[in-house]
Amino acid sequence: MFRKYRKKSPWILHYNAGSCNGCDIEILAALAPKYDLERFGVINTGNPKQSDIFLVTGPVTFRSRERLVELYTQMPEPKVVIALGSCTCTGGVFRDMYNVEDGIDRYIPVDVYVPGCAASPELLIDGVVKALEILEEKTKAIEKPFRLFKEASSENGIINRRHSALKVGEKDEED
Amino acid sequence: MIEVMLILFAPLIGGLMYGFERVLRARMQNRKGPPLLQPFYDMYKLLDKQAFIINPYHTVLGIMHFLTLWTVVAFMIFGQNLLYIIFLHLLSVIFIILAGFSVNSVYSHVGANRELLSALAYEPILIIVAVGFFMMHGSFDISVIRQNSASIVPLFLLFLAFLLLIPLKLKKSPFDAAEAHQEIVGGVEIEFSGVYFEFIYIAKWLEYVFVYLLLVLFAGNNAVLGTVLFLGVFLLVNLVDNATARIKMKHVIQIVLGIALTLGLLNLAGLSYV
Amino acid sequence: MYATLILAPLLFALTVLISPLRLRNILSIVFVLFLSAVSIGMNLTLHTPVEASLHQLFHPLFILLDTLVLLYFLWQGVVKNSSLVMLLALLQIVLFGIVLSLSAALDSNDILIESTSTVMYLLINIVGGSIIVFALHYIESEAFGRFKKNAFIAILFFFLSVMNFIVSTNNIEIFFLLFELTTLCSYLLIAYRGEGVSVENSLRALWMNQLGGVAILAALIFSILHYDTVHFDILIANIEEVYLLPIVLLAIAAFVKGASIPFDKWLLGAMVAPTPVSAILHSATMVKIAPYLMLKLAPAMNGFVSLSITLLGTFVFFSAALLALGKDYFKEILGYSTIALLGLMMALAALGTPEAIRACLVLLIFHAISKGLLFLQAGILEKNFHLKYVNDINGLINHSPLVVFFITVGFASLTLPPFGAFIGKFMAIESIAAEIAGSPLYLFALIFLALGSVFLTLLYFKVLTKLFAKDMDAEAGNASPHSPTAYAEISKYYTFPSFLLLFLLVAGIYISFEKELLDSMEIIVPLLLIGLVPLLFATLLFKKAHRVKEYNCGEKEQIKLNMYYFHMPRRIKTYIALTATAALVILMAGVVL
Amino acid sequence: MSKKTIHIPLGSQHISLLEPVRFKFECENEKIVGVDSDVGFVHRGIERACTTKFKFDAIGYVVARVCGLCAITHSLSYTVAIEKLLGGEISKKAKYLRILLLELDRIHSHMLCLSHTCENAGFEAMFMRIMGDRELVMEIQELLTGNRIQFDYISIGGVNRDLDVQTAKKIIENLALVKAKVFSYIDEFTNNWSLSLKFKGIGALTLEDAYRFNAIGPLARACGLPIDVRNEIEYLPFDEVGFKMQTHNDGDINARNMVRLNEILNSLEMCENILRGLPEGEIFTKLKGKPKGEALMRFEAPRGELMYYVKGDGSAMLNRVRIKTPTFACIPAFSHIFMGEEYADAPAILASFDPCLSCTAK
Amino acid sequence: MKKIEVALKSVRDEIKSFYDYKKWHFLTLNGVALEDNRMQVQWIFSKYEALDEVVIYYAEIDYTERIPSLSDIIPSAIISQRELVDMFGVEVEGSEKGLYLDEDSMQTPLRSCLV
Amino acid sequence: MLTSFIKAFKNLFKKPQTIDYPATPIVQDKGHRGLIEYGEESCIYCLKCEKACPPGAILFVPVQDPSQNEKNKKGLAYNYNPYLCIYCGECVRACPKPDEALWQSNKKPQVAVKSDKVNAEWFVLEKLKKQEKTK
Ligand code: SF4
Ligand code: SF4
Ligand code: SF4
Ligand code: SF4
Ligand code: SF4
Ligand code: SF4
Ligand code: SF4
Ligand code: SF4
Repeated sequence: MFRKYRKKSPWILHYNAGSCNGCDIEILAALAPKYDLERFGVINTGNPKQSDIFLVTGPVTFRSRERLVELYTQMPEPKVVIALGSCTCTGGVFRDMYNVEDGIDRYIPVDVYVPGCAASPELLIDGVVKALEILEEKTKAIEKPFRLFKEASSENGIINRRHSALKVGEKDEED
Repeated sequence: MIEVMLILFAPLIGGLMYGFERVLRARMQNRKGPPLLQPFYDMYKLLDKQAFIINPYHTVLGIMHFLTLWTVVAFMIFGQNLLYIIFLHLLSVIFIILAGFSVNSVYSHVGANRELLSALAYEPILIIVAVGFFMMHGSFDISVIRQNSASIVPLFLLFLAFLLLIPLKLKKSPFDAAEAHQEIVGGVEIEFSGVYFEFIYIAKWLEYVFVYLLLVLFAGNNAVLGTVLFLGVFLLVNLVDNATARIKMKHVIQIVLGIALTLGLLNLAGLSYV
Repeated sequence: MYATLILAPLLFALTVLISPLRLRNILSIVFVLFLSAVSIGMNLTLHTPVEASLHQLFHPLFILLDTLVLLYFLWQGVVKNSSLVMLLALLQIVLFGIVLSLSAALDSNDILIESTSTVMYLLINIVGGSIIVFALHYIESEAFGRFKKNAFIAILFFFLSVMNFIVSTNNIEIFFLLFELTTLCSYLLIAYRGEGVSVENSLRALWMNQLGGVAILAALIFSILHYDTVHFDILIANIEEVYLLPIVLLAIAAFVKGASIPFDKWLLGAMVAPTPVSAILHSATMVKIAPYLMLKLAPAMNGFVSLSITLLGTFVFFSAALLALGKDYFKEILGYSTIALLGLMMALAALGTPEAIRACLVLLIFHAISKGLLFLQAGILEKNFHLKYVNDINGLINHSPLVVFFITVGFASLTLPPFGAFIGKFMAIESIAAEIAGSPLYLFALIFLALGSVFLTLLYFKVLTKLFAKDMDAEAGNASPHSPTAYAEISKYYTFPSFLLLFLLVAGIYISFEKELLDSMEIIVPLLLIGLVPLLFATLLFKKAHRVKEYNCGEKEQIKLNMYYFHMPRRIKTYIALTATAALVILMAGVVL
Repeated sequence: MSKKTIHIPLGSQHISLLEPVRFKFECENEKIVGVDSDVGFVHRGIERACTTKFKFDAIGYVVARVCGLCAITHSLSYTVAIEKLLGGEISKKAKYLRILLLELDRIHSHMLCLSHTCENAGFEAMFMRIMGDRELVMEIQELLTGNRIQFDYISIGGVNRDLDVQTAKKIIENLALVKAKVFSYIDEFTNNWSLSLKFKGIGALTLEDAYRFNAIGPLARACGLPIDVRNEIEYLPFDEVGFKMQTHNDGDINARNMVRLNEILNSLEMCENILRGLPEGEIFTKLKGKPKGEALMRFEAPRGELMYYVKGDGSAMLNRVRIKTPTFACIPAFSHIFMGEEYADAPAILASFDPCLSCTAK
Repeated sequence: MKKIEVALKSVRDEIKSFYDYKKWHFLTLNGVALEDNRMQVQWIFSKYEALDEVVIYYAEIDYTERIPSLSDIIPSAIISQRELVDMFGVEVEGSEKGLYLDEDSMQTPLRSCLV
Repeated sequence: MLTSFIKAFKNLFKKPQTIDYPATPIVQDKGHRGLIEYGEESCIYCLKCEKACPPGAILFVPVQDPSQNEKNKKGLAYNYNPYLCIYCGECVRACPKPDEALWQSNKKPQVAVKSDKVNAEWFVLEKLKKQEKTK
């Protein structure tokens, strides 16, 4: 019944999974007066629990993998994922580097790929508009990320490191 | 009958105000802004979301916050005892604060703490405002206040004190530290989602209705003055919102309690001499 | 009938002393019920005021008792090596001697039971009684001899008797005796364990209360000298605007008993003392003598005295609330909030308008019930969970929903509509607001009241929130040996009195209906909100919802949480005490001049 | 009495952060008494890829993606280092154009930083205002290079595009507009009461500490430490075009903002001078050969000194590319500044450092 | 650019006597992989307010050698030391691993034998 | 504070800065660096662009029925991935026949959806390429 209102009120969660900032700045620029994303009802909530669109930038570095998945699972359905920028879609210039994962779609299902390096606000708006179409079609069935990690364990040093990364899920067979 | 209708539609009126405010703010920032009905789109969308909860207490307390706030507004419309309403309002704030504390989330805690502190800043002032009305009209009953003529002139300092509260209550710059999106991501509301966030979201609209209903009390039975007050203050609050940064809770308390309390005291003291 | 209330507990105290455990428990419960019934009966049927005279024979007996008590204090002072106690005891003996040497002409009845007294009966017997029931079980878990345990219960009953008497008497001499007897009781109770802290605190309680005794004796002397009477009613009826000294001295005695700042130390000492029961008793019932006395004196106060006591009372309300914010120890928090509310009650009593007196009475009743309830829970926390500090009570709801429920209701009933204490506070604001037109100085009272009540609310909910917070320790599996990880069963002896008090609270709501203290809608709606709606939602909606973890910036690591704390520098404490003392001095000076 | 500290995390995902970095503040109430940080979220392995995956002539485009904000400084430093190894001189016009873009980039980056600091201080209107005005700069950058962010303007031997008359006119126009705006910001930053509560005296670093922690860029200049690579290198004619060192003495957020604002003004002036005195000549000189030997090149990025160390052995693949980025050098100073501040100020303080974790971790 | 070779043992003393923190700015610690499991460690300094004055202290070491920490002389060296530990897998006093690399990342990515 | 205050008020009566994209499309400057376009007929299959491209967004892989271009001796087909391309223009600079075989247009790329498999299909091509190289 309320399906058609979904696309009028997309709230955004932004996560930077290791990008060069280029696209992130463009997100800010898109929120700024010239492009004014709020015209579409977009609010940058910064809170996964109240967001509909997961705007990811960056090719997924090793350390950001589990955060990516964690944030994704904290978002209520229906949700869409936008991969913003070439490096998010496919790894871009970082493709094949040893500490990146060649695009976020190896971890979570991506609905919209926005190319560009950096993706301009114009393309970002295109992406959001596309995402809204998809959002309207979505069911509330739960979408799972492709891979998960074990609980992080913490140490008291300056840097807390993840000790073990356990990969599970369908993608593993391919590797 | 009209009253009942008003009560039922109070959230919608609040929603419209909120929507209008968003447009206004966008225009003040030189951008186009969302449609006027944006808050309602958000509302419908939230209804359609999958429901996540952290734990039942948290959610129930959130719902109770909303219900209590609605009751507060209802009592205001019915013209009940102002002092009672202020305490009932405190109750609603307490519910949301409890909700904030009932989850194991830092931002929620920090937000709830700040909410508590801001309650500390505005409750005494609200009580003093109520006493001001009492001294003017000899009664705490809103219906009586509404029947009498405008009291903004004798209560002018209190009115100014109340103006200070509005941004605090509606979480607007410079007193929006309790929500502080860039610091604590919305504070107490952070852990609500989906339908349950809806309650918090609409409660925000009700807060608008509550505050502005209090405001027009200063106009008494003068409807024109009431409208002018409402529009003027609405604009003023938004302009200030757009001209200031968020200040820290410490300063909020110092400023609000310091200035508003002094103003209120002066006014009451003046009244008692007259 | 009043005689029953006074004599029966006295006799029963003796019985308890020698009866075996089982019998003692059963008897005690039955007897508490009996006392409660009598007090309710009196409240409902008695046509106040009732006047009566005691037999001439009693007077020598009282004098003897007085002397004994004072000598006992002196002895304790010597034995415990406390010069302060000694000095004060000597002073009292001298003053008492002077009193005995004087004789008053105007005579009235020794017993005068007013409506306030019947209200106090209810409090003393029902709330005090429930505390005794609680104590029955509590004392069993201590490592003392049979006799000492029984003696404990006996003292409690003795205390009831004294309390019942004190609110029935009209004779200031007898009042002095009873006042000293309550002092004695609290001294014994606080010192009961005999450890270092206990003794220290008990001595402090002793000398501070002795100050009150001195004040009463002084009042007595002035009263006899100037008004030629030892009776409250005559004193009050004949009071002259220019000679209020006895009244003010009595008020000071009330401040002492009510542990108002600057006399707050002794009550807090009672909180820290290792016998929670005494804390409960002190805080829930004994200190109520203060507002009671104030109510009695109210008609005699003139503008200046009533204004300054109101200001002082509200100041105490405000500053005790502020001080409580900085505390971490659960009972201390409760203690401070008791001090605060007593200050308010006294302020209201001193205000003296019918409205204010009504507010004071309402507060008196419901504060006692709520605080009784809360203190019982504090006792349970200490006994069952070994928890003392609010910072440690994280997530108690998972361990004992019942205790959490009681604590919640206790706090809620102190602050929220539709409960009695809330109504009291509400009426307090109304009545003080009404006074401002007369004198703008009441403005300060109003501000203190407004700020204080917000502080208190802040305080209560600061504590409450802890109960609901998730228990991280339990989850992480590294629970300390003391914090129980599972649902804890709590003895019926503990919960029974709590239920009783809870029942009273609810009954209180009914009464506020009857007396139309608030609009009926104003009562029903919050009740519905608090009671029904959440249940509805909880049962209907949450089964379908998904459970997720809290947002933590995408990290999975657990985060350490704690309450805000409010650091109160010593300075503030000193300032507050100084201000209060200064106010008292000004009050005295004003009256003398 | 139990311990009273709270842990407040900031990141890795947080609305006030554009990049993943994690701070864990140990707070007493909201006062920060301890800081833990994790800056390794953006590590992609660029240094290694530069020696294994890319030939030396493609690396200019790769290192630009170390960071989107001072992409131009990265590719410039790298390119100049390679040019040094290859030998040969590039034309003066190309050098001027390089400075032009460098300074344009500084302007937009500083504006972004200022607006982000305002946003994190809860001043949304100011954020919108600066971001709105920043579009003027973005526009001319796009005209000049064909892209809004990653300019890819510099190649080994010169620059990729020439500057035509129309573009030059447009640039002058827009810069004049920007100049007026900057003055209005200076007014706002000095006179707005709420901003001064938020910025003055907050997040201060002393001159002594700036020296001790080797702080650089606006962070150091705001404490009065005159360090600016534009002052320390000969390669580009910064003096000719009117470079002036901007410093301030307070070391707090406000001082950093003021330094940035003054630098924008200075950069605007430099741009004007460049456009007025642009020499004639080729924009591209073909350089032959393969890099051999070691070279070290430093440039002043918007956030401070950026250093490239390049080592080649005469083949198309380099032996070592070492990138020392501005934020990386400032991290020890950052943690130091947070101590004793309130958590409420943390996002604004963080934004006022203008950190770039993407280059820190590479 | 001036290069000065030092022995690993004496590097602390050399730099301590050289480094005047009001005159010299510590740029960074750099590692360059050489042949045969060897590497060059460079401590790079530049002079404040001087034209192109860069001094590099360097030492050639085996991967197995333990590099002394300079963080007491130069507090900001901590982070570049940690980076060196991560990227070359060498040992620097008091610096732990894990600044950038996770357990399942490639270890020692900048050693030459991997190139 | 007052200046902001007044500015905000004045802005109320100004036309907002917002351009109403997508309702009014944005016209790109002709110098804008957009999609890379390829002219099959003019290509001489020197593969310079493939080698120059930093992320490897251009791949020439062997196919069954290659185009009729006589220079295409190995039977390769041009593949371009706009989702991998970083729009640097290096390929065009490398190409011996810029503007005919390879040029950078000012067209903006399209956004893709899940079914386009932008990443997965490219993995296949890359695998093919690797096989061919090792051969
Ligand atoms: S993919 Fe590109 S545009 Fe998207 S976040 Fe990463 S760097 Fe930014
Ligand atoms: S797509 Fe390009 S500009 Fe955007 S984040 Fe990735 S590398 Fe940076
Ligand atoms: S400081 Fe600047 S570069 Fe860094 S995240 Fe913020 S806006 Fe981006
Ligand atoms: S600090 Fe580094 S990553 Fe950040 S903008 Fe400068 S060069 Fe780029
Ligand atoms: S592969 Fe690793 S272990 Fe082997 S020589 Fe190289 S660095 Fe050492
Ligand atoms: S043009 Fe150059 S690259 Fe192309 S086939 Fe001829 S020689 Fe080879
Ligand atoms: S523009 Fe750059 S990234 Fe795109 S295909 Fe050409 S060389 Fe490759
Ligand atoms: S460089 Fe040009 S000619 Fe050569 S293969 Fe590529 S597109 Fe064809």
